[in-house]
Amino acid sequence: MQVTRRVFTSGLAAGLAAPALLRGAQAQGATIKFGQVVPITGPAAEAGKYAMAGAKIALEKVNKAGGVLGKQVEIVTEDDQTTNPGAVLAFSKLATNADIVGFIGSIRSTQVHAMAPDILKTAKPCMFGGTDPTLTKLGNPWLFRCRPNDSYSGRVIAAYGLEELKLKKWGIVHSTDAFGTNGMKALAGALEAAGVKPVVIQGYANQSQDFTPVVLALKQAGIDVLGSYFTFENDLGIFARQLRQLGVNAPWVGSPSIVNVTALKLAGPALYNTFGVADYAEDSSPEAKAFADAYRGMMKVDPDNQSSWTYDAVNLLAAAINKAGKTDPQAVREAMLSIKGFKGAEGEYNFDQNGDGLHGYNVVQNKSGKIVFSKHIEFKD
Amino acid sequence: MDLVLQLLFTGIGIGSVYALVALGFVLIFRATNVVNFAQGEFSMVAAFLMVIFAVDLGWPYWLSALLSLGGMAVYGVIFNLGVYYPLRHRTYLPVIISTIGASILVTNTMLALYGPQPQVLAPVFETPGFNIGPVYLDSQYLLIIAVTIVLVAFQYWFFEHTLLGKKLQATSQDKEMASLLGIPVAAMIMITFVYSALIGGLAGILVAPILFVSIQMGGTIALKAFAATIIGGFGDVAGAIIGGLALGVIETFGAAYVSVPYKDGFAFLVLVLFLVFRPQGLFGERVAEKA
Amino acid sequence: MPLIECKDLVVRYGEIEALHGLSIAVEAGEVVTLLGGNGAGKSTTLRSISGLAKPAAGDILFEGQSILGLGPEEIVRRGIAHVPEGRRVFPGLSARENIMLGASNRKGLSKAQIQREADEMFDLFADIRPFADALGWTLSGGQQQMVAVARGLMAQPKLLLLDEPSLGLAPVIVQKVFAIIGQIRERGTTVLLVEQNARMGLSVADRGYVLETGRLVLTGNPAELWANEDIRAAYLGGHSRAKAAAG
Amino acid sequence: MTSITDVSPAARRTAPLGLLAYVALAAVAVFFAATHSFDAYITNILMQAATYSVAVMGLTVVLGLCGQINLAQAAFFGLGAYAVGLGTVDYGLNFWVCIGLGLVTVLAAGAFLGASTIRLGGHYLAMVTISFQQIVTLVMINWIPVTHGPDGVSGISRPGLFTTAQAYLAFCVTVLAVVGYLVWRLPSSPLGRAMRAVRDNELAASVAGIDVQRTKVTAFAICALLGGLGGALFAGGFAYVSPDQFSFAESIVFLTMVLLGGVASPIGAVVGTGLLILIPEWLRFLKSVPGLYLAIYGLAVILIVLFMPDGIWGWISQFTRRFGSRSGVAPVRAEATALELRGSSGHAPEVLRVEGLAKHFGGLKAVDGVSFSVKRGSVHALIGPNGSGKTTTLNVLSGIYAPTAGSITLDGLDVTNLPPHRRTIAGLGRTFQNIRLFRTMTAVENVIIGAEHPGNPVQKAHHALDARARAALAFVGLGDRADELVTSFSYGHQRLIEIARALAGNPTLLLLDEPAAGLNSTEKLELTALLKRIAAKGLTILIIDHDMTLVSDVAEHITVLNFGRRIADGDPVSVLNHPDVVTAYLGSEPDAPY
Repeated sequence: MQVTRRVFTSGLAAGLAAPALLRGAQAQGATIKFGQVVPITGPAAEAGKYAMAGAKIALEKVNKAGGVLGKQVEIVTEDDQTTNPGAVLAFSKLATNADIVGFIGSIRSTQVHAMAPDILKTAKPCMFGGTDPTLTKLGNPWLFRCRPNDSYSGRVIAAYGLEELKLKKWGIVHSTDAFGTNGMKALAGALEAAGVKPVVIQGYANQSQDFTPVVLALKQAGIDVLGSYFTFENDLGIFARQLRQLGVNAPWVGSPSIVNVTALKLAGPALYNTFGVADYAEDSSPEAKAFADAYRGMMKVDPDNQSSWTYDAVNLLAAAINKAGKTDPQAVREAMLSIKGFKGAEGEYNFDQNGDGLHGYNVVQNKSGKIVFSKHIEFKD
Repeated sequence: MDLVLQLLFTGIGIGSVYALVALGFVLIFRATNVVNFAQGEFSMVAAFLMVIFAVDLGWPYWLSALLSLGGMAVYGVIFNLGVYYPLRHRTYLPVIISTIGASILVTNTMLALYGPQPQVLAPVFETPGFNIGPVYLDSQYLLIIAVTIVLVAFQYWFFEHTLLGKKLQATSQDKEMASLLGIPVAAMIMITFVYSALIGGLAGILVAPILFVSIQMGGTIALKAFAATIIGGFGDVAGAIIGGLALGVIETFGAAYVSVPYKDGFAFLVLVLFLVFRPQGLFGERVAEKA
Repeated sequence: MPLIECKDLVVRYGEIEALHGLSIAVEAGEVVTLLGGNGAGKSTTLRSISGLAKPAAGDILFEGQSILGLGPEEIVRRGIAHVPEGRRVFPGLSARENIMLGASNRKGLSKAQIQREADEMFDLFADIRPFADALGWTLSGGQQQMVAVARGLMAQPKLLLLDEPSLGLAPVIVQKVFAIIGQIRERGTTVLLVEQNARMGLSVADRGYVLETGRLVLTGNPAELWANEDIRAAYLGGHSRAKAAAG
Repeated sequence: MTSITDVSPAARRTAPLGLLAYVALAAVAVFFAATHSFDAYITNILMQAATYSVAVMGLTVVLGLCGQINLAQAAFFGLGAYAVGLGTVDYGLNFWVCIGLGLVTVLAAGAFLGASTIRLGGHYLAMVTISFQQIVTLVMINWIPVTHGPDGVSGISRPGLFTTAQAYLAFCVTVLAVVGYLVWRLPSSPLGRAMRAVRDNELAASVAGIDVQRTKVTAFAICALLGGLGGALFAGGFAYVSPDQFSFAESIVFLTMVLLGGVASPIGAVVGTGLLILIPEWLRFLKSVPGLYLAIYGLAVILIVLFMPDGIWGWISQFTRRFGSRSGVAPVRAEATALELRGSSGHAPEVLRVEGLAKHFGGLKAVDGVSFSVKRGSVHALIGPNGSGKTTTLNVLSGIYAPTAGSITLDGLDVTNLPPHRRTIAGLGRTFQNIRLFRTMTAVENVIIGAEHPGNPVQKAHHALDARARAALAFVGLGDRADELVTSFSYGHQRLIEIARALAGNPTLLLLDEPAAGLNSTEKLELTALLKRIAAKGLTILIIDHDMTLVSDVAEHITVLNFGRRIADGDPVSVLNHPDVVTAYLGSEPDAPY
């Protein structure tokens, strides 16, 4: 069997190396390359399309403005198949390309976790969108987050509900996946810090077909405000419809998915008048507005946070390299950390030593299907 | 009590969907002795056809439904010829793998053709539902329950009161003897696949307005329908219906009174208990004792 | 021209050759019995005629035309009904439904017509009339045998193949089954019968063939065959005579 | 995947040479992995391929060798991975301790799953494994205090010696090579032979003295063990585990890997694993259309099932076997000694005593109160017309059916309620009316399985069993064809192999179920002579047959059944002339004269 293994290994090495060498030879030095790990297949393939579009818009903008270090920028993408092993392979494949000076990682926290050891080994900056707070506390100096982490979303939801809406009987609904569970912990923590204990917390598994038991539990607990963390839009759509059908009409402040385009399309009127925390809100700043116009021009749909963070990531990476004046990873990292007050589509970036760029959220409201900016809440810590 | 009634309604509604898909499983299993791991994709494909006809082309709902079901009939024929028929003389294992391959193929073809976004299909009725006392009845679920009842009645009439139904039964019980009587066995199996694709497709069309149309919708439902089939007994049509309804109700009440995140776990726990203590299902399968 | 004629049939099941060049013929209106011990090739002959077994060599002519290579569904449409060994009654269908399906080879019949004919069958098989709506698996062996024969007759065959109708039945039931075969013979249906119960088989036959390990060893009318010592040997072993004589 | 080809007998005979070649090649592969500097991408691919291959080899054992389906391999893989992940990260345990704990866990889980569901075959087993898979996934996601829930476990460390990716990869390849060797050699070990026997023919396996249930559970446990081992290595290799990596979809991937490569050999596992990891990588250029390459993958699965039933390796090895067979080394043959039979070692004058035996199937009384006894050293025949209950009686005697009533005493021991393999150990040997050999094995392997059961007083060393098997084959006249596959023998000779298999087990009573069925007249004469030779050695025989010539030639005593009851019993001449017997065979006088 070892014959097979050896043939297999060396054949593999040769087969994979050949095209890489060819590509390297023709393109060496002509452009600056960014690598992007993005889901093209699998359950998150849809989000992947948006993420690529956001990056592309930023890319065009950077190149039109003269590129990076005087060279045009190019983005190389790899499919992560919406799985963790897929993300690891996709990243390590990009990492073998020595021309790539920085990476755009994933919006899924578990994928960033999976890729983190390879990112550390590659030792080049990687911008990512996963919101698990622990990611920037791994001691991995190359991770830079382009979205506010979940500890902020939880605090913002709590702050908005308690201070703006003045409501105290909280119900929380969350997906039991990584995103939803962390979000729930952050929200419950923020509420408890303000001396409020949620009256009911309900988790659900992704791809549930029915939420009647969840809704009835909320109803029985007599909540007057609902906080939620939904991962997939179809779950959100089913839940929203059943919530309203079964007569729960309490104000609802949801995690970012509540205002994304697909959710609006799927849930329709069931989401009217809900609030959402949004790392991206079109009316929150002129930069956000500019991005929205560019995005609509290209994709013919409204932008959301799936695309805005990759837009910022590419801009930030380009800015940091330009600021450093070279592509040396250490220099780029230092340049990135020194960036202050960078105005992106998502908000104002001030990277802290952990690599967290944003420290607050927008709150928006769904007014009959239109997303209207309500308030920005920023934290100093 | 209100709570119980509300849960019961939802449980029966979702259980009806499981029952319809389970019915498709059972029919194919009885005719070919094979578990079709691509059964859920019947529902998914039909729902996508509905989106194409009713949403994209904007054709009337009834016409779109007819065309989608027509498409499913064709799909059933292709499925039989491509996935089952060439392997009919082999053991169950290659056929299982082949149906798994078909499931991957169809799911991803749909993704390639139609993109990854979940699609919205409007419900049949304008009114989303109404209250009877404290219980809210979703009109789409009511429709699903009604269609399930009609289909069960039709199924009963078709298998018990038509010659074709009898020939199908004969084929599933003893193919060689059926051929000796002049019953065209290959055609009977073809009809079974087409009928199964139609039932699965109908389930898909009905449930699409509730669960939305996505490439994963088939797999999620099929896994539960599987469990329903085991609970009801693999050889039994009535068992599939009751198994599906039972599963829907168990799941809903389990979620309400025990744990929501483990909702899917109840289905499989019940399944394991059945497999270990009553593998022949609720009603029992006549298993001849053989050397 | 014989109604059915097998010429030099050779049939193999994997390594075993079940028939080594068997030739037999049945004239229209005859009842012919195939006799022989276990493994003599009797059932294989019937299975070859009805298309279940594929001969490796030889030919089968039905009404002068070769039916070799046709599927069972086509052969029964041409008028050959096979009531196989073990009866093979559909367990999940009622006796009446089983019988009704016997007409599957006949085109253009209404369901009502088939139902009427099936009910007429219960005149011939009065014993199973009370069980018309009982499911196949609940019937006793004798009842199942009657259902199987009735089902075969529903095809209105020109040739009826009966394989071991007495198998596993108590003597009193065997008598009944053979009484029915006698009635079928009176209706003028041609019958090729395989029977282990030699005396019974010959009692209803015009002629008989005796097979031993895939070959024809004897042929003749029932009285001749019964008188022949070899038939005893075919069933009770070659040495039994000698030993019996010695004893 | 239905017709399971096997390592060719030639390959197994040349084991010492093969072993050398294997060790050499494995050493080269490990050396290559340890020294050649791959880039991170290729290291990751190789790491994934190596760890997955270990798990896929588990499926080679359970599916390829034992013929059982397992759709939960990803769950076992995940349990192993979590043991290492949680153990090293949360509890600060040593990596090796964690691997050990993980293996104990999966072994227990695998054995439990196997034992609780093993009586269910086919589809049901598939369903139970799917359910187990789903439950494991749900627990991983929801039991947050212990499993970290959906976050997964990150920062998993590697053992001290292998902290670099390169060294760890070399370690994984070494483990793969060792596991590959064991899986490669398993088929020719007693356990592997038992598994193959169970796969080829469960009934014959149990009658040859194999505990079918225990063998299946063992196969399941080994499969789980290798799944867990692969998972444990995976956790160290990628430093991060999360529940979505061990989902049902991954179990399907594992299954596809083994089927694609070929279930018959560990090479197939490696080939299949390698391809299924690489194909999506190679097809990345199709990514401009989402879903396209997975669609092609699905289509490929169907096409492989249709056109390459033995998988890619099975397909390739057809050619290697065709061209390589002539160069095989001459078989090393143990000296065929004379066959010793235990024969009449007991004391009671009756070897078998059957009293009031009944077996009812629903309302059908197949056997209805039969009593008879078989004298030591005699040849006893049990006859009767078709459907008289002979074969049912034999099946009750050998433990395939439980009797409705009555008792069976074998050589003084009450065996009425023993399972088939225990009866074989107690001294029963039998053959079947429809020959039941292990079709993928050679003649001598078939017979070795017959000799291997614990009740047989021969040495259990391989050469002793081999010698006994060859002696048994020589005794039936097939000594010089011992190393051929059984499928290459004629029907009559297959019968003789079956008899040799029973004889090799040293039975006190040999049950022969219609040994003359399907034989031509020459073969019948040979069989008669063989039975006389066996009888001459003093072995007691109970024979059922329709061939009266054979029966009257060899039997000293005949019992006749009809309608499940005994109608005559005595010496051949009087029994064959008994009026009831004549009637039973030739038919009663019809009512109406013709």
